[in-house]
This record gives sequence, structure tokens and C-alpha cells, in this order.
Amino acid sequence: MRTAETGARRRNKMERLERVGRLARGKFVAAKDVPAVLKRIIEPGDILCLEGDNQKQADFLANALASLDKKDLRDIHLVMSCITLPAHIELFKKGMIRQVDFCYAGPQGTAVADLVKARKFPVGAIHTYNELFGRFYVDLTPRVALVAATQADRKGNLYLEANTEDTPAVIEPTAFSDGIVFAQVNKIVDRLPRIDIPADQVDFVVEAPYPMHLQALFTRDPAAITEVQVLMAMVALRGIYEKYEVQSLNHGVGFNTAAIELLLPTYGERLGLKGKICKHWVVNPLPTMIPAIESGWVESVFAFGGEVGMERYTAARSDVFFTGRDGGFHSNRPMGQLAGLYGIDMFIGASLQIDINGNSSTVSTSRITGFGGAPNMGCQPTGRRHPTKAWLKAGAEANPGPGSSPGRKLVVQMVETFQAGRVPTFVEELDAAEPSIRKALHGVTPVMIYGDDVTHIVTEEGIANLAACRSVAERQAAIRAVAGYTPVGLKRNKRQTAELRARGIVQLPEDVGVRPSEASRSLLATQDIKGLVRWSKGLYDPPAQFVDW
Amino acid sequence: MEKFTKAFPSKPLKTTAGKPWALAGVVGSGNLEVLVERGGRPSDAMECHIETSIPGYKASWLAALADFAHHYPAGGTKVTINDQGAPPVLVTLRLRQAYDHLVKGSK
Amino acid sequence: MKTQSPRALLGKLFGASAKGIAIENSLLTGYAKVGGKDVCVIGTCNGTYIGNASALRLAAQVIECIERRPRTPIVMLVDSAGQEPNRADEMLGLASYFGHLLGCLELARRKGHRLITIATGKAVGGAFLCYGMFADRIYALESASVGLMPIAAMSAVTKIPAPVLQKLSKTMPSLEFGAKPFALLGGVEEVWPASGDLQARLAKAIATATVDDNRAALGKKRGGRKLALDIRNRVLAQSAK
Amino acid sequence: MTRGPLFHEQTARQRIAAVVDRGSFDELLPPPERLTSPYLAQLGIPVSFDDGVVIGRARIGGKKVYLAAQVGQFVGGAVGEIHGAKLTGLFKAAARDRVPCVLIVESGGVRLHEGSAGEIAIAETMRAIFECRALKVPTIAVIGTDIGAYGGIGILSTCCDFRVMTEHGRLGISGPIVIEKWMGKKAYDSSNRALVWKTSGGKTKYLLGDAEALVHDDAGAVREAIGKLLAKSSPVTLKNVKARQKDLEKRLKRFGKTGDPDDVWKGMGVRDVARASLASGPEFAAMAKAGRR
Repeated sequence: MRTAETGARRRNKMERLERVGRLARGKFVAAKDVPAVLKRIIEPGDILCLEGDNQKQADFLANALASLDKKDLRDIHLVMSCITLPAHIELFKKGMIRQVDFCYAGPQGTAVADLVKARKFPVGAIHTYNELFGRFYVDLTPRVALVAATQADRKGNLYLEANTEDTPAVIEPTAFSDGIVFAQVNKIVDRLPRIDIPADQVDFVVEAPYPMHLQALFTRDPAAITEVQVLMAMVALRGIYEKYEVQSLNHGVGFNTAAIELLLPTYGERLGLKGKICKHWVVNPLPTMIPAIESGWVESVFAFGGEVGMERYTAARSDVFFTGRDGGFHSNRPMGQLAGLYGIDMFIGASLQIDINGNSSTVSTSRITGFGGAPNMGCQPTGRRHPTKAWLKAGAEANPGPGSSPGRKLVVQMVETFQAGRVPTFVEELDAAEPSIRKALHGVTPVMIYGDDVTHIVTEEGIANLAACRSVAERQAAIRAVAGYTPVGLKRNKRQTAELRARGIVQLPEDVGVRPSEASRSLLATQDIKGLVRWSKGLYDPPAQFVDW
Repeated sequence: MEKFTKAFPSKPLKTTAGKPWALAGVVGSGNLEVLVERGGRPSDAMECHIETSIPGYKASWLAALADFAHHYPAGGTKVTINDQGAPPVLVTLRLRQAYDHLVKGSK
Repeated sequence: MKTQSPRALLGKLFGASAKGIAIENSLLTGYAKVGGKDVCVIGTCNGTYIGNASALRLAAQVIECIERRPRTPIVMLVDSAGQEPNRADEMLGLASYFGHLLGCLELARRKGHRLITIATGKAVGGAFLCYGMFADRIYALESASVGLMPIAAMSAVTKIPAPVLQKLSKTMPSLEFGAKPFALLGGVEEVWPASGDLQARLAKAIATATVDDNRAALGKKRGGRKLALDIRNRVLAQSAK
Repeated sequence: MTRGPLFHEQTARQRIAAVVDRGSFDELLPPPERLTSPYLAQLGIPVSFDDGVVIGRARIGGKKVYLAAQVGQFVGGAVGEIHGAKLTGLFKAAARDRVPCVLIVESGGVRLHEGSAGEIAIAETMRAIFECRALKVPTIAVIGTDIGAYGGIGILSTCCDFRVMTEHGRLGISGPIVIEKWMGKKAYDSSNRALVWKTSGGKTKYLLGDAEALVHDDAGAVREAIGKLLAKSSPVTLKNVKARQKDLEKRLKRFGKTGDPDDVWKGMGVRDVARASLASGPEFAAMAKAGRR
């Protein structure tokens, strides 16, 4: 027994807390003392988790960190799901970071690409969400976690309101390994509406001088949905939702899927699909789902995070959304990702690039964005055993071998063949496969969703059923067939396309009963944000930048 | 601006009824206007005149127009396009709209 | 370019009778004499901006002239940099105030008042459109800044490089800024040199003015605006069928 | 819950087709004539066969009308030499034939790429509009999109007898970005879309009396409103301009000091500003009317 070493980690925590001394009154730190406290609780070599989620940001603590000098903060192994703020970038510019492990850097994608070029961004790996949360319990356990909550009470209990997001996943491994948890809160109150994190797991609390930053990520203005997107949505509804009777699903955040949500109460209703599809959702509270919810399509929605402006609406629709005893909305990213991995019939989302083998990515040399929630949901979990109609039907089409699962999750990529400015979506090789990117990522190409996991690609040209393809060559031909007039599409062979179409592997809009001339924005349940507010009976409070009334 | 002209083999237009011309779409960012007129020569080809603000996509244009001429009897029509960067799908969609108006005479 | 005081300019145009014209907040209103006959004067000076209140003030003067001095010619002097970019004015309906001023001038025209404009300084944008360009005949001093906007400003807004516009303006006077190119378009009947006898020119202008809008014809004749008249006539011809 | 296309989302040609009696539109100077802007061609900017305005004659409720619709997507619906000459010719034809003229507006004003030619064309069209008015030939401007009626076309719209607006329509001269540049972001934040609409949008214009009708964002509603106005006119008489002068003086006196559109709304009978903001055009009009009682 090496008893001498037992408790070293705990002793080290005590030393750190002692160094803080009178800078804290119990757990409470004054805003002005935060930089000094951070200096005392963080040591060189630490694994530091700075909470930057998809939406909420511990921005006050991030700014305080970024205000320190390299002599006070160095050799840090940073772990965080999302690199979102300029302050995050500042830590790299100052050379404080030894290694970073993260998931997503969308808003700072360009800055991250610049840092990579300047060799100031030492990446361990770009993770999927659950992969990183899992590693918090394995080899990336934070010594110090800087987190964000809405409120704290006098004991240090935390209330996370709508945006629970990653917070429990960050705090638990830290708190149960003698790490230090430091929370910024918008307000310290006597009594919390509900307790989301017990005070036991919290070491320090600061009332930040400004409310934490929330990224409004999932508000899609129906006014910006194009008629081409409506066409694709109609094709997807008929060719996939209706065909497989998709009951449970996740939607990406793009305008393509927003169009589908807004077609349910109109086009979907006309097709007689209400009650047959789209009942259970694992998705953020998307404002564009309001008409479908109000029309009685949706039985349940579980979310990764909240969405600005949806607080009153979700609270009022507690039969559909998960809400706490206080009546308020609840979310949880790791649990949502888990649900999306095992519990749903279908994942459908968009991508910037798809290669000839069906691999997709949003990464290029000029923008390193990483992944959002797509890879966990857009993959085939072989750990699944429960059957559903959609799962079995898709599985049967894939012609499973004697050693494989009988079912398949529907993993659908829905893209226009060209992005804005005539940039082709379909390419022979992903930009992400660029040697400099692969080198920075230790030989790994940052693929969002692997072609082997994709069952269908939907474009304005039609649907390619990749799962039903019997060879790599056939899959490539199917992709070319729906790649339109991109260079990839122009290489298609007319006879081969006709043969795939005859076998139902390639379906044109008319093959699934959609006439392109029918595609019109007037099919959408509402054409603008104001309409969503009207649908919500005034319960939805859209962010100011979307309000024009 | 890039301009090109080409005729694509196409079966002759079926009816002589309907309108002498039809126009679909507008010239705006990411959009285009398509004017289809009767009386193009010869009667077994769709004669196309393209003016586009984004050069370098001639191959896509020609393929999309050839496909249209192949799928629809549009021989003897003259197609003139003013484009401001529309994606090919809109080219096909607008062509189809203008063609329908021309053939059916609906406005 | 020499700038002269508003008073000095009024003196040149109206002689001693200019004293009947009030200058208040760079707005001109009042009566004077040209060739011994009464004229009503409205206008702007000092390149001022026009807002709701000033449009109303000018309109009031026109109404008064119609009521009190039937058939008296109205001389409009224009030296204004434009409409005032102001949120409160916009909210209260700046366009409607301008439209009202135009309505008053139209009434005057119908009631036999000749309308003569002289662009004396800046004559650009909404400030020119809201009264000066509505005259029976429009004149400009050689030194006046007449037109939509200088090429540098046009370049800034359209993102077309100034040298490109400069070059094109050689064959398309519409793109050029100033009284002379504006006259080539027919927008100005005649450009007056500052040195001449302005009183005599103005008297002649009043005497010869007619209510027909001759600008498109002038533009075609002078070669600065070759299409407008023909297009208009084509519309008239096709619609008569 | 499916409804027809929204007026503000339709193209100029679709608007015309939906507003007039079915199939009655006869286009003047139609696209096959290919009257395109030589200015834009020289500048390497795409041209359009109608140069951004579709003109012609049609019937509404059986009554003859002349009709023009501007194409907002094409260079902001801005007026160039050809575009402007088409408008002038149309109003002149309306005056000659004593047939009402409807202008479906969607224009930021003068097309800068064509310099002063567009400015003069707008002035000429104003003259032609007043020719109609002198003959009691009704002229109607329809303003139903965010591009709306701005610059010289904002002024021109106020020269017509009547204006029909929707809540999406905006009427003004200087746009919010120009004003923000001039006055500063504090005085006018052009990204504050709610304030922008309350400053220049159909609801405020209707309350102030600068639009005669505030209708649903729907071609049918626009058609109905036009139909009601076709038999009326607002002649330019001494009595009328004096009344207008008084009204505008009163407006300036009453609201000139406040920069706050909410004060105007409240002053004009809107009691619940938040609810009125969300209301449709006709609902809004009814609320204001009820509040004034």
C-alpha cells in the first residue's frame, strides 16, 4: 500500500484554497478579485475546463483569464466543448495553452484557422460532444472548472435555468476528483427557483457584473427560407419521413430542416401524416417548431440547451417540453446526445461539403469549425437493440450480413448542390483532407459524418439511398446522380443513373410524388418571425434583431 | 459578365397555341430571368443566349440547358437569360416556369 | 469657385427690390420685382438642408401668393444640400411634406403662376426634387452644383471605382456632376454665366416660360439623354392602339 | 392554415397578375422588345428586359386601369433612364385616356448607376402624375414591401391621389442607414428593426394620414383597396391644399418635439402599443379607430 501518496490530490486542493484566503468570503468572491483568485487556484500543467457551451458562455471568467499575463497562467491544458469568444482566442495568442481538446469552434472558426497557421493552436483532438464529456471521466479530468449559472443562493447551490447544457457534465467529474469548481452567476439570491447543482459541488461563486453571454443559435427566420429549400423539404417529407414513418428524430439547425418543420402543419397535414410521423424530438427548442407543436404534431421534445426567447413558450407547453418543478425549461447536452445516439429513428442535417464517398465536413484551411452535435447523432450505434419500424425498414434495405445489426438509424444529409456564391457542395475530396489540417490533427481528417454512416443524401435534384448501394462504385454513382451540375455531378453516367433510378436507389422529386412547380413559400405555416409569435399566442419573445414590428 | 450562345437539340414544341413569349424570374442577387419566345430557328433546337454575372460556369450551364432541351419538347424556341448568379436549380426551375406559361398560355 | 453672400446674389437677381425677400434660417420668402413686375420668391441659401418645417414654410408662401397675388410668377432659388436625414422628420412624413409643397406649386401653375427655378448653389437630391425641379423652366448659374451626386460619392455608394465612372461620364453626361452636363440631359434649360445680366435673363425666362415639360425633348436634342423621349413616345403609341 | 402568397414576397409580375382581373393584363414595351439599360451594360452589371418596371393596361373589377409595378430585386427597383421614361409615358397615357393609373411601388429612388438621368425622369413623372390629377384621373401608389418607397420615389408616391400600404411597406426619403450615419447610432440605430418600421412603416404612415388604406399583405386585399379608390380622386384645389397645410402644421406642432413613434401611436388612438405592434394591418387600423372614439 502506497499510503504516502493517498490524498495528495486532496491536499493540493486544500493548498490552493488556502492561497485564496481572504480573497473569498466563504465561497463568494467579489468581481474585482476574480483575476487574483484565478492566479491562486490554477497551477501550471493543470487541465482547465473553461465552460464555453454551444450557447451559454462563462464569459466573465473567460475575460478575467484572458486579462492575466503568461507569467501567471501558463502550460495550461484547456478542455472545453466550444471555442466561441474572442477571450478564448486571446489565451492562445498569449501563449498560455499547452494543449487544447475541444469540439466546436464555429463562431471563431476563422480565428482558429489563423492560430493553426501560426502554430499557436496545439490541438489534442477535435471531439464529438459525448466523446469529450466521456474523457472528462477518463484522462481529461479537469483540475479546475470555470462554469456559468444563472443564479446561486447563499450556500452556493446553482440554478441553471433553461440552459443546463454542459454544466453538470463539467462539474461532476471535477468535483468528485478534488478539483475546484468556480461558477459565475448573473445573480446571487436568497432562494432559487430550483436547485440544479448542489452547493457541495461548488467551491467558488462570483456575481458577474454583466449577464452571461448566450449565443442565439437556433432562431431561423422563416423569411429567409428559399423556394428551393421548400422543394427539398417536400422531397424529404415524402421520400423519407413518410416512407419510413419516422417517429423520433433530431433536426439540424439549418434552413432546410426549418422548412420541414414549417411544412408539417400544411403540406404534411395534407398528406395525412399527422400522428404518423415526427412525434418525439431530441432538439433544441426551435422557434420554427411552434406551428407544428400548436397543431398537435409533437408529443415530446428534449433539448441540449435552451433558445433565447423560448422561455415563456416552453414553460407554457410543459406537456411537450421537459420542465422543472419551478415550471421552467430544462435541458442537458450529454443526455440529449445520448438520446440522439440511441433513441431516435433519424438524424437529418446539412453540411458545407460532401465528398464522393459521402463523407462530410465543414472544415477548410480558412475556417476550422470542428463538430457540433451532428457526429454523435449522425452515426450508426451498434449498441442499439430496440426495434422501430423505421429502424428495421432502413436496416432491411442495407442488406445486413450475418454478423451485423438488423436495423439502421436513418442518417440523412440534406444539402443544396451549391452553396451561396456558386460554391459546389459536392467535391471529389474534402477541403478538410488538406495535409496541413491533417498534420495539425495528428493524421486525422476532421470528418463530421462518415459516408458509411449516411443512409440518404437529399438535394434539390432528388434522393440518393446510400444504404441500399451494394458497392463503393455504386455509392459514388448515386452521389453523382444527385450532385446536380457541380463538377462531381457532371461526371455522372446517364445509363448508370437510369439504372439506379429503376432500382429506387436514386429518386427524382417526381418519383416521390413531388412536382417542383408546387414548391412555394406560401406552403410554409408562416413566412416570418412575426407569424411564429402569432402562432405561439404571444408566448414567443424573439431576440431583438429579429423583431421588425 | 460572360456571354455565350448555343442551340440544343430538342423535339419541336407541340402546340402553336398559347403565348408568343413568356418570362419567369427576376434579375436579382442569386436569381435570373428567363425569356422564352416562339419562332426560334430551326424547329428542332432550343436556341439559348446566356448573359451571366458570374463567369466560369459554362459547363454547368450547358449541361443544365441540354438536360432541359432533352426532357421537354422545346424545339423552335429562343431562350434568353439574364443571370445574376442563380444556382443551376433555379435555372431549371425558371426555365420550366417560363416554358409552362408559354405552352399553357397562363400568366 | 467664389461664394457670394445670399444678399449679394439676391441683389444681382432682383436689384433694390430684393429687400422684400426675407432670409430666415437660410430660407428665402417674399416678393420682389423683375423687369418692373412683381414676382414671388421662395428658396434656400447657404446650402441648407430642408426638413418638414422648412417645406411647410415654403408651401405657406406659395399658398399666400396664390390667394393674395393671383398669377404672380414664382421664382424658386435653390441652394440646398438635400433633405435633412433626420429620424423625427422621417417619422412625421418628410416625403408627405415635400409632396404637399409640390401640390401647392402645382396649384399655382394651374392658376396661372409661371414657375421659374434658378439653381444658385447646391441643387441635389430630394431638395432639388421637392420644388426646384418642378418649375416650368429651370435655369442654373454656371457655378451651381447641379446633379445627382459627384462621381466620388457615386463611387462610394455603388462600389464602382471612380476612374471607371469618370471614363464613362465622357460618353454619358448623366454620370457627370454640374450645371452643364445637367443641361445636356435637358434638366436645365440654360446655364447662366455669373457675370451676365441676371435680371434681364430672369425677365426673359419669365416671359418665355410655358407649362409644357420640355426636358426629355431637350435631352434628346442635346444628346445627353437619348432614350427617354423615344421610350415615352413608344409607351404612348403602344397604349393608343 | 395554408394561405396564398404574401404580397411582399411576390415578384412585380406576380403582383400585377394577382391584382388585376384574371388574364386582363396587356404589357406595354414587353420583354421581347429588349429595352435594357445601356448604363448597366457598360458597367458590367446584369440588365433586365423590363429595366425594373413592368407597365401595361388591365382591368380591375371591370374598370380599365393603367398599371406599373417596380421590380425591387433588380437594382433595388431604382429608377434609371428607361425605367423612368416608361413611368412618365404611362402616366401621360393615363391622362390622355382619362384612365386611372396604379403604381405598385418598390424602389429606393434614383438608380445611381445612371446618374442624373433617373433624377430628371422622376421629376418628369411627377409632372405627369399631376397632369392626371388636374383631370381628376385617379393615381394610386401601392407600397407593400421593405424596399418600399424611398428617395425620389418616396416623394413621388406622395404626389399621387392615394396610397395603399401594408404593414410591410415603408415610405420615406432617407433610409435608416443614411440617417444613422448622419445623426449617429444613438439617435437612430438602423439595426433596430422595430424602430425602423415604426419610423417609416405602413402602420405609422396610416395613423398620420399619409396612407389612405392599410391592408393585409395579400394581393386580394390590395386589389379590393384599389377597387374602392378607382372612382375617387383628390383634386389639387385651394381648399384642399390649405386643409393639408393646416393638418401638417398641426402634426409638426403636436409631435415635432418627440422622436418617439410610440407617442405618435398613443396620440393617434393606439392604447396598447405592444399588441398593436403585433396586429395585422386591418386589425391595427381597427384598434386605432376604436381608441380614438
